[in-house]
Amino acid sequence: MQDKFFLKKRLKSSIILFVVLLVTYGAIIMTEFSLIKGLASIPKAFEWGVTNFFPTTKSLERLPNILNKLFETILVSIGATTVAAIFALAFAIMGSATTRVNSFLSGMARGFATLFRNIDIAVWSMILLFTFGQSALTGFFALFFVSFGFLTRAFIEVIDEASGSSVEALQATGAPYLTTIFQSVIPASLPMMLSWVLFVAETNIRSATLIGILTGTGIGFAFDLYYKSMNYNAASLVVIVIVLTILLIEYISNYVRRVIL
Amino acid sequence: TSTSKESSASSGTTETKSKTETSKPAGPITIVWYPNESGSDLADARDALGEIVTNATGLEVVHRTTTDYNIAIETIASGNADLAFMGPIGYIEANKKNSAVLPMVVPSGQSGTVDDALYHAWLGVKKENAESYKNGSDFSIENIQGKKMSFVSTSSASGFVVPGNSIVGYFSQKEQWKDLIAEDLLEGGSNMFFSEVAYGNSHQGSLVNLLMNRSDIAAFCDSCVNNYIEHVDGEENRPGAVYRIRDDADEPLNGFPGEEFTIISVTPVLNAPFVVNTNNLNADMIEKIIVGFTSDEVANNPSVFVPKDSEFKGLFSKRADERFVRVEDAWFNPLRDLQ
Amino acid sequence: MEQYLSKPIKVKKLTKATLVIRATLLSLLLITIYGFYFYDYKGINIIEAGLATLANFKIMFTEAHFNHFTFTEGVYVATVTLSLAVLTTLFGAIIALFLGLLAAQNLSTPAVANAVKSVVAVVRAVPTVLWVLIFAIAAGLGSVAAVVGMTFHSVSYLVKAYSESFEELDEGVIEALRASGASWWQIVFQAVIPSTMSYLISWTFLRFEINFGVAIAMGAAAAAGGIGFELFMASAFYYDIRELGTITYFVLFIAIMLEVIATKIKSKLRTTH
Amino acid sequence: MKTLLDVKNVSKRYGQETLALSNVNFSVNEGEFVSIIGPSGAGKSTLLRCINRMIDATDGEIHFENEDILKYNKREMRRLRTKVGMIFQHYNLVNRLSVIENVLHGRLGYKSTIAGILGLYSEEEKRQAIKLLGLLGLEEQVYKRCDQLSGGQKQRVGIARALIQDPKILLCDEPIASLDPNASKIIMDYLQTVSKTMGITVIVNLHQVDVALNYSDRIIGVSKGQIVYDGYPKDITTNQIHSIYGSEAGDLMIDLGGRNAG
Amino acid sequence: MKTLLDVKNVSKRYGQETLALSNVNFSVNEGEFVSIIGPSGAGKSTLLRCINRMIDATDGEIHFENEDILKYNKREMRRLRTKVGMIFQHYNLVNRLSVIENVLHGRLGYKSTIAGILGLYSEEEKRQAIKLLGLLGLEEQVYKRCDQLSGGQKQRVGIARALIQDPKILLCDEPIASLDPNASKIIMDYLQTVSKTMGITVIVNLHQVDVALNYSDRIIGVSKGQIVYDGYPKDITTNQIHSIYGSEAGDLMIDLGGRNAG
Ligand SMILES: Nc1ncnc2c1ncn2[C@@H]1O[C@H](COP(=O)(O)OP(=O)(O)OP(=O)(O)O)[C@@H](O)[C@H]1O
Ligand SMILES: Nc1ncnc2c1ncn2[C@@H]1O[C@H](COP(=O)(O)OP(=O)(O)OP(=O)(O)O)[C@@H](O)[C@H]1O
Ligand SMILES: [Mg+2]
Ligand SMILES: [Mg+2]
Repeated sequence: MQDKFFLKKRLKSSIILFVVLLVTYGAIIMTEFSLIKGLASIPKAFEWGVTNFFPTTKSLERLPNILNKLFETILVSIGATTVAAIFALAFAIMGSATTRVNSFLSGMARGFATLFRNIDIAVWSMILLFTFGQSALTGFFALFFVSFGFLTRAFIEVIDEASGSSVEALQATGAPYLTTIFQSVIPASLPMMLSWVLFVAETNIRSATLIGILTGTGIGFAFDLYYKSMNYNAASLVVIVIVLTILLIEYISNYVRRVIL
Repeated sequence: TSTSKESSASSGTTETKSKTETSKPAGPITIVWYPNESGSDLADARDALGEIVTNATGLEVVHRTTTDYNIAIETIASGNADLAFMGPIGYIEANKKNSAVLPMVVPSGQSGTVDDALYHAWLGVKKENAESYKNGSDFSIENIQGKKMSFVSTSSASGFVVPGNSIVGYFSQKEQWKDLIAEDLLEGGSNMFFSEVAYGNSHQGSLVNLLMNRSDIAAFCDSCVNNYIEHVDGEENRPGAVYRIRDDADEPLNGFPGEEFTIISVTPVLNAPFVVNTNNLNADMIEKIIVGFTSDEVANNPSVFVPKDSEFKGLFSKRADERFVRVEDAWFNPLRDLQ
Repeated sequence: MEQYLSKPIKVKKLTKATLVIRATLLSLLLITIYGFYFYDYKGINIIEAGLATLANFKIMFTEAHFNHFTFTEGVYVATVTLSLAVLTTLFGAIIALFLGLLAAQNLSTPAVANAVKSVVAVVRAVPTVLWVLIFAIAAGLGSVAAVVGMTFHSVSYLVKAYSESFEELDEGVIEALRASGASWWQIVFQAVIPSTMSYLISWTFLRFEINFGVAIAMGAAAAAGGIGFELFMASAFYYDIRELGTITYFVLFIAIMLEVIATKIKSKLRTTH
Repeated sequence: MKTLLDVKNVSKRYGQETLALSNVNFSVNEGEFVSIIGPSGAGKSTLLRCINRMIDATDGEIHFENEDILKYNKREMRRLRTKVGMIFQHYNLVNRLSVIENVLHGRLGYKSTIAGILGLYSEEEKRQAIKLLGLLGLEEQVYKRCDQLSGGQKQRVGIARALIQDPKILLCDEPIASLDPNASKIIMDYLQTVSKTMGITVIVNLHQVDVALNYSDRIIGVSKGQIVYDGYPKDITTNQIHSIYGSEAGDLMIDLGGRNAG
Repeated sequence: MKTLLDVKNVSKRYGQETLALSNVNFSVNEGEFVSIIGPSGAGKSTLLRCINRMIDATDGEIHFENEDILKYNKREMRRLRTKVGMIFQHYNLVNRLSVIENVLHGRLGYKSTIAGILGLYSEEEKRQAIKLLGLLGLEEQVYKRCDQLSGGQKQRVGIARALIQDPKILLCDEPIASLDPNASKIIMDYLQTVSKTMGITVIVNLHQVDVALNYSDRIIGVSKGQIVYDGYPKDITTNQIHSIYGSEAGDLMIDLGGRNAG
């Protein structure tokens, strides 16, 4: 019995490992991937990156314009994230196993999130461009839909993690459904949720490189312009500005997390 | 000449850097394609061209397709690809990055010589608005300032660089715009040259922008939209010419049958070359490839130069004596000077 | 007790934490509202455009068709994209597991944790296409450039997700093993990973799904093939909204499969060892 | 005396294997103080949680104030729960909120959804919360976050939360397991007072047999999901206790009783 | 008798405000059975955790086998911990693993890192684990997942984990708080046996004063971070107990002692 338990456990681990290796092998065959080549390319890649991607004094002239665009981007990113978070909260509460009303609505909510997460940004670009043209709204909506899909999923995880036993206690007092949510689930998971919201805001600023192409606005558009005209010096300046912005948001986010968690 | 040299190989396509006569790839020759030519529907067309290379060198060919112009340019410049078919601006960039990248051939014009190995950058406006782009009795770009503009993409020769330069050339004569540079055209705004600037990301896309009224003026090239339009009025390929979208136009222009637009500016652009990274292939082999490309056999290959009534979806069309012709780097100087 | 009963009783005492939460929420809200004033709407009628978008959606999903590729081709290219995502996720997960341990406050030292988190933040900030471009130049076009380039983002994302899962872990469990003299690695493999397994699986599969999305675009850019080419062509060249619908169905099918597998694994984890 | 709670033929099965309760029958009068004792895993917690329908019994009927609560719809179930206070073995507090907020959660069942969402509590409720906290010796912790409390303190917050509900019946799942003797006595005394003076029925799961014997009007002994004793504390014999715990004489902690300090 | 542990002038401060221990002095001999009693928040847990350096004392010296463990480097600290078994108030098990795996965690301190990572335990260790589980009445739970156990069962797993370490000293933080009397007695008896026959020193934080008085060789009373009593159980007076708990006579659960079942 005892041997069988440990043997079985080891066997199971081995089978899982084997399946993972098999899938990996299959993927390597399908894509003709070479790990050695990949590893070997890393130093060379960094060499190329460092020698090509640096801002020059000439490119610094574009800084005011870039900062201007950064501002637009931050507005769109945060706006889309915030609105998405509000919707995502509602859907996550419907979707989470701890708080769901019934399994049908829960499945619907999860399905909706999956749908929105998996419509490619290129698809959004096309559909939205048809109707909204190259406006800030196109960017807003493209970011909104993707953020919504992602945040719903993230919030569901947070709720499941954070609020098991206290939900039970509030239910035992006879508190109505929504009250239980607002008095127990939300206070318990708010810090984690906020942390994800900040993360998505940050991601969205980075996604601005994609969005810029769609909207013709924002820092992503600047990157696209410089990148496509092979002005890597100016493009690197954009990247540096994005990196700094994201680090700043990350810093704020970490500060907030540290204080509230 | 000698095929025995093929055995004195270097490994793969990437590491060969010496220019010695003996260096040539033992493995397959890599061709990188621009996004425009990367679609799966053009796979047969790519194979047809790859076959020319195989026939000339006896080496297998690997096609690399990408959706990113920069990646294509950097790939040929860094020697990760041996051959490329790329736009003239892309070639100039690649050559600037690595002077070992040199042109081999371009598809000729109808004459079968390099003289008309050209196509044209057009600025089109909707026919109903055309009158407002007249300066006196002639069409002109005089009135385009402050309008909504659509380009193809910033790296497109006929979709941005060439028309952009002619706009800058025209307006920088004027006192108000004397400091205008091409970069100022990239973005719209109340204090910019254009009120709005859109990008079609393809020539067809730029034309769509015009037809959907997302822009007042659109830049695109004649040969790029040739399949979709028919001539209606005025002298072909001259300012004032009117074209109509064909009723049987393919996507993405199938939604606009019968719509008409007027050309207000025409600027010639050099054809796109096949280029080689001479670090990767030796002179012998390059010569063999060029000979292969410029042969009559290729000129008459209906998969390469596609006859008008053919079903085959190819890269070049055959109307008269089109063929590949040899070009030198200097041929691109006029375009290079624009930048 | 009198100190409380004399005047109206406050339920919430304003601690630093509540202040920071409120300040953050308020700033987000204000920025959002300001943004709505600021956006350049370019005279678009939102309702009209929104309805038109819906109409397009309907066309996309109800009239999806094959035009430029066949079903078998579709399956093949989707598998290629999936394979790229598998490799990226796998490499990303392995690297991120170790970095994630170093980045977790409760398993690492503050200096190391912050250093790892900062590096990872920088990596994340650089657009994916740049990583892929750089590796396309270094390694040549193909799957290597796509996978290695994408792995950077995969790692940086998973490090964040993993380290936060680790930080959520019940301190007592770590403590118990530490109290028996277990070393750091032993604690990690005997307590930390088993306890957080279901979160790790969740995040990894979520990233898998994201990687699949990224692999669509990046596989095509780096000439590694995949369904991204069809997508690129359908959207940028043919403007074929119906074919986009078909591609989206492919993508959705795979994403849902992934989610189903993840849920299966997680529910298994909940009951078995 | 009026019967408040009547449990009839109740069984509870977890999955296929575990029969946590099998055919349990008992009834509880208003104001009665009942202790449930029994070994670990006997089904004591399960039994309590069936009473306020935190889990649904697999079989049988549970009558509370003469209504079969197993037939209740959602709305009725909520009303039921406002009348049933519960104290948990593992506190189940919202750790991130302050002590007083957690206590006030006990009032949520009485509130409209909107008032509950906004956490609008009347002055009276707040005063009551503070009074209860004072009684439980937590006046200094009123605004502390619950995760900063020691185990014993947390449990007392849980008790305050249940008491503020103004319940007809209190279900306590090992309420003093994590408390020191001092606080234990205060709590048990308070529970007793509540039961005696306000007529609130109390059902307590206890591991401390001596405490159960001391405080209860009635003892219910549970073993392996079945009721094996139901009677007055004074009637219970050491043998019966041993049979509840399935142990030999001398094997129980309570056998030590009698020998005491100084 | 040899002194095993010598705590000298130890203080522990949490943050700025809380002085959890202030200037604590005591020593424990080999094989001694010491109970620490005191009200909630007195610093009992803190004191125990200083001894195996789960937390570092702010001030003072702690000598274990005549070495000042506060000076130990990481490696020495690990070696120290293999010799010090610990039992926790909240079990602290890895819920997702099986019972036997959790017990075997107690052996990790003796293993090379790699063997520990892979969970490679010897046959002997496994046999020992099963033997201990049998002793604690868990033979049927050996391969169950820990989150399927009741509170009491979980605690017993924790005790098995500490015992398998083969410790010189056992630190138990309220080991029987969640156990029923039956199991409580088994555990306490076992701890006593361990202490008596194998000469293992045992330090137990307890809330049950009567249990403490029954089992201990010595009682240490802690109040507000200070040792207020240190002596033999038989010498302690009811007044002294009250002063430890800062309570009035009659306010303590133990005052009920003596009155007992049937
Ligand atoms: N959610 C659950 N799923 C499956 N089995 C469960 C569940 N909860 C309890 N059990 C099982 O049901 C039986 C009764 O458990 P219960 O928690 O009611 O016991 P208890 O008398 O409260 O024990 P303790 O005194 O240790 O708290 C046990 O065998 C337990 O393993
Ligand atoms: N990690 C910590 N941070 C800050 N203060 C703490 C921490 N742990 C304990 N304290 C405080 O230190 C004091 C002593 O706590 P400790 O847990 O040692 O008490 P205890 O005697 O074990 O109580 P109990 O019987 O309730 O377990 C308490 O006032 C407690 O609030
Ligand atoms: Mg229980
Ligand atoms: Mg304690």
